[in-house]
Amino acid sequence: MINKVVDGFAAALAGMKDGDTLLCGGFGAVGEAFALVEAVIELGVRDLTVVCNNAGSGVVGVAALIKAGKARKLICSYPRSSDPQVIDELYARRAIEIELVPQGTLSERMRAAGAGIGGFFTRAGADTKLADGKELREIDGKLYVFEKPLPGDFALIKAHRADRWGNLVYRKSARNFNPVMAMAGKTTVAQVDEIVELGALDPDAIVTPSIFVDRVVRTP
Amino acid sequence: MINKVVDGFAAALAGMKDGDTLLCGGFGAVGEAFALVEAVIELGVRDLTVVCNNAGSGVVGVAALIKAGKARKLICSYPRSSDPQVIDELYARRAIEIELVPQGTLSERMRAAGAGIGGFFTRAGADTKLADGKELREIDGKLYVFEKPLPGDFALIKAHRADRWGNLVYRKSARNFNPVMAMAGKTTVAQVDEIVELGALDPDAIVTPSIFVDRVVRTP
Amino acid sequence: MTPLTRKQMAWRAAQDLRDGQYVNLGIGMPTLVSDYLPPGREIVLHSENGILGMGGAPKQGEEDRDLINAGKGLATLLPGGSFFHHNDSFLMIRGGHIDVSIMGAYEVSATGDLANWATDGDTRAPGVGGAMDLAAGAKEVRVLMEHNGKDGSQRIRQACTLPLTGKGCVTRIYTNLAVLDVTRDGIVVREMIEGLDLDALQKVTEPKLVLANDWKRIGAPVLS
Amino acid sequence: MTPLTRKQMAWRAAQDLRDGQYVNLGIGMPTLVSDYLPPGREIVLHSENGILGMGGAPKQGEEDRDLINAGKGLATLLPGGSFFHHNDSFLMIRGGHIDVSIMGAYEVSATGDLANWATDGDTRAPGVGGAMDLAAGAKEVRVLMEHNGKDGSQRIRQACTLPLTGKGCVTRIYTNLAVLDVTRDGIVVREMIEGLDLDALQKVTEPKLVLANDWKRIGAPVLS
Repeated sequence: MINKVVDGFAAALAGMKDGDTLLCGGFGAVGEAFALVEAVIELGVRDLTVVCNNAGSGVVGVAALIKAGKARKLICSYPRSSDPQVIDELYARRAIEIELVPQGTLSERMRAAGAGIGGFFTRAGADTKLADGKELREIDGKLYVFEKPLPGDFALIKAHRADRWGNLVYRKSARNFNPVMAMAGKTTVAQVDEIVELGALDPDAIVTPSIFVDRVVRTP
Repeated sequence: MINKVVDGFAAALAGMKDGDTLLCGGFGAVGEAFALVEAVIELGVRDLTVVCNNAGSGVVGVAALIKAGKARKLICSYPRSSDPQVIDELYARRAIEIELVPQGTLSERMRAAGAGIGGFFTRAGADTKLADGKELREIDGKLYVFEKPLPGDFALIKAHRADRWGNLVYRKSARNFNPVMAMAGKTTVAQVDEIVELGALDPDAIVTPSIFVDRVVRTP
Repeated sequence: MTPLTRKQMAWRAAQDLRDGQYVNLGIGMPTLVSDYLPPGREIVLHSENGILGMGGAPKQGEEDRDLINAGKGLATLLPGGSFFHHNDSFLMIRGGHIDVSIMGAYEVSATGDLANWATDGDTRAPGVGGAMDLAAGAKEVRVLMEHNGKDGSQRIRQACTLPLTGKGCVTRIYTNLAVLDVTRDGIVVREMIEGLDLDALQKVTEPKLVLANDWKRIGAPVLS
Repeated sequence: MTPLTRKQMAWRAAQDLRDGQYVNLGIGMPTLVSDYLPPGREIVLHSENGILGMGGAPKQGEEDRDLINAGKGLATLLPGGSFFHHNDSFLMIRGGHIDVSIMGAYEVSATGDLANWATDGDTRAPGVGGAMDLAAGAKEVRVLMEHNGKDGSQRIRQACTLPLTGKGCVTRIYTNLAVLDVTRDGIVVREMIEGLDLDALQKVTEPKLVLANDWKRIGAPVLS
């Protein structure tokens, strides 16, 4: 019998190790798996690479993880969300490396990792210094930049409801990066508000099919 | 006021011209916009390129369009679906050109067109004669083939329900290629079973957001 | 001569949006555009975080923490709206499905280059967000910005001095003084505020301006 | 010595599927595997046309024309199943999310090359379907095929003679005579049918076979 629901965050994060890349869902403070991400701090792993659109708000979730010194590098598009106190402080003393990626490219690179795509050409940023050192190609008279897949060792995502197979649905704009990160994580862990009976989710309306999800943990 | 619902197939297909590329949804006989595709025959346009996973079954829909001699070329993955009498006959006398594409690559090429991606590397087919003449690249020790976007002048798709903005939902496996073709069509026309009030579709469960749809026509 | 207020600038940009267009509004001043959409037109607002058909701020008591706009403020959804994931959202942007993108800017060049993500000497971590995707993918990019910097510096430049967001993408600029189009013939002045003439506008604008034959005054209402 | 029937071959392939695996069954004989999934294991079947958790054929009166399998036959959905579009379906395939792909084949080489889409002298339009995506992307590719052609020709070859579907992708072959693994040390015989010995199997197999130390007899039940 398939039962991806695990009991507690230690089981949810089992196997995480130093140097891992974590894909952390959320846009601003919406759709972030705060409790799950904060549980990483307790594991004692370090030198993490954190992929997250923002750099966390205030001192919770991703911001707490970064503040705790667990991340060596941040890959993001906009580390200037509301209340970016943690990242500003770390960046000012160059205590963290930041790789800045256009938001659509960030998402597309993760999708490529999940989709078995070896790389792709995008126009976004091709004319800019974010393309420095990258392969450029003119296609149909327009300049494109080559971007590579961005896989994660773990995807730590937030969803609204799950069943024991790991099918997920989201609420409104809390969906954001979570489905694409689910595709790109070697191990995908979903923190959810509610666990429902198998068959209770409408099969036509499931957003993340179970195949992308390895573990489900309930928000405490 | 936005009202993408048009009255009749002539209005649904307005602007189609000789030499156009048509993306026709469906897998086998499921999720194909039979009536809409057959209405193309009446327009008198010719030298069409038809993109369709199969080559139609029996003598309806895409098969009827091909049988009527309107298509110069077929881009497909499997022109051997149940009852491929039409394509077999035309192919035997070399009356139609066939470009064979791995099924996932067919879908991904259309997505690239809809997504502003200039091209991508896939492993599928890289080791085979379907990669003849195409750019190959070794990435992380594996061989990939470069594939280009495949846009359509028209996407002729089938959905279950629509609203006047053009939001779409599908039924079960009738979804198949339709959402990705909706993304890749310069003009996307959806034949639907039912038109519902704006706001009646659950915004969390809409599969094709209205932005991808230009015209909606009801199945007669 | 009274320059337009931020609200009047947003109002002016809103007047050009047509019924049925899909429009992305950047964070900051462009967000105000949603307050002045002309009545009778259905304009579908796209938010990069996975929303089409976004409405304004919620009434008190109807706030939903899971429904925010790109600036992270609380938002609402109109009937006909939909939610989707980030990848589909940027597919829409990159793939040319957004009719109009309205963004703020630090600088715009005479050829429509856009610089709106990095300034000199900023010590904070740089942020680019979705600006480069919008610059590359929206059918039209329009800029909404003060004509000059607070120190009087030029912001419409012969060539941008700040790091680019995209090349040759801006088609129209709304400032507190004028409405200007970026054309093959240079920067064309379409509208100016009451009391301003071309000479005065040229003095605060680096590239050579061309006055449109049918130029007119901006008739912005008083907005509080 | 009685070769396995098609149903027995499908049964044998089914026994290796583990609880919780995501499995894609190709059209033709592999489809039969779904009839013999071991009880007590939840095995999630993926169908390329956008289904996870596919069940068997519907009972009379419960047919739904919008619910078909990859072979275009009517199908059902299990609780926990989901529908998605073709692009996500092949993202799953190419992206390494499918644990096991079971396909038919014309030929498999000693190094695991697969040829299963084009034959010599076929006058019909060629079709490849999703075979190349599966060959490239599934975590494991297993082949289910008759050990020899109807004319006695070799199908497990030193090198494939027919156009390839993918290189070095096949890990296990189920035939009507044996279960064979493709390894770095060559083709290893894991199981043989009752009454067959290595010499007899080698006679109908081109590459040099290696007999596993722990090889055993295939104990397939009688299936009607």
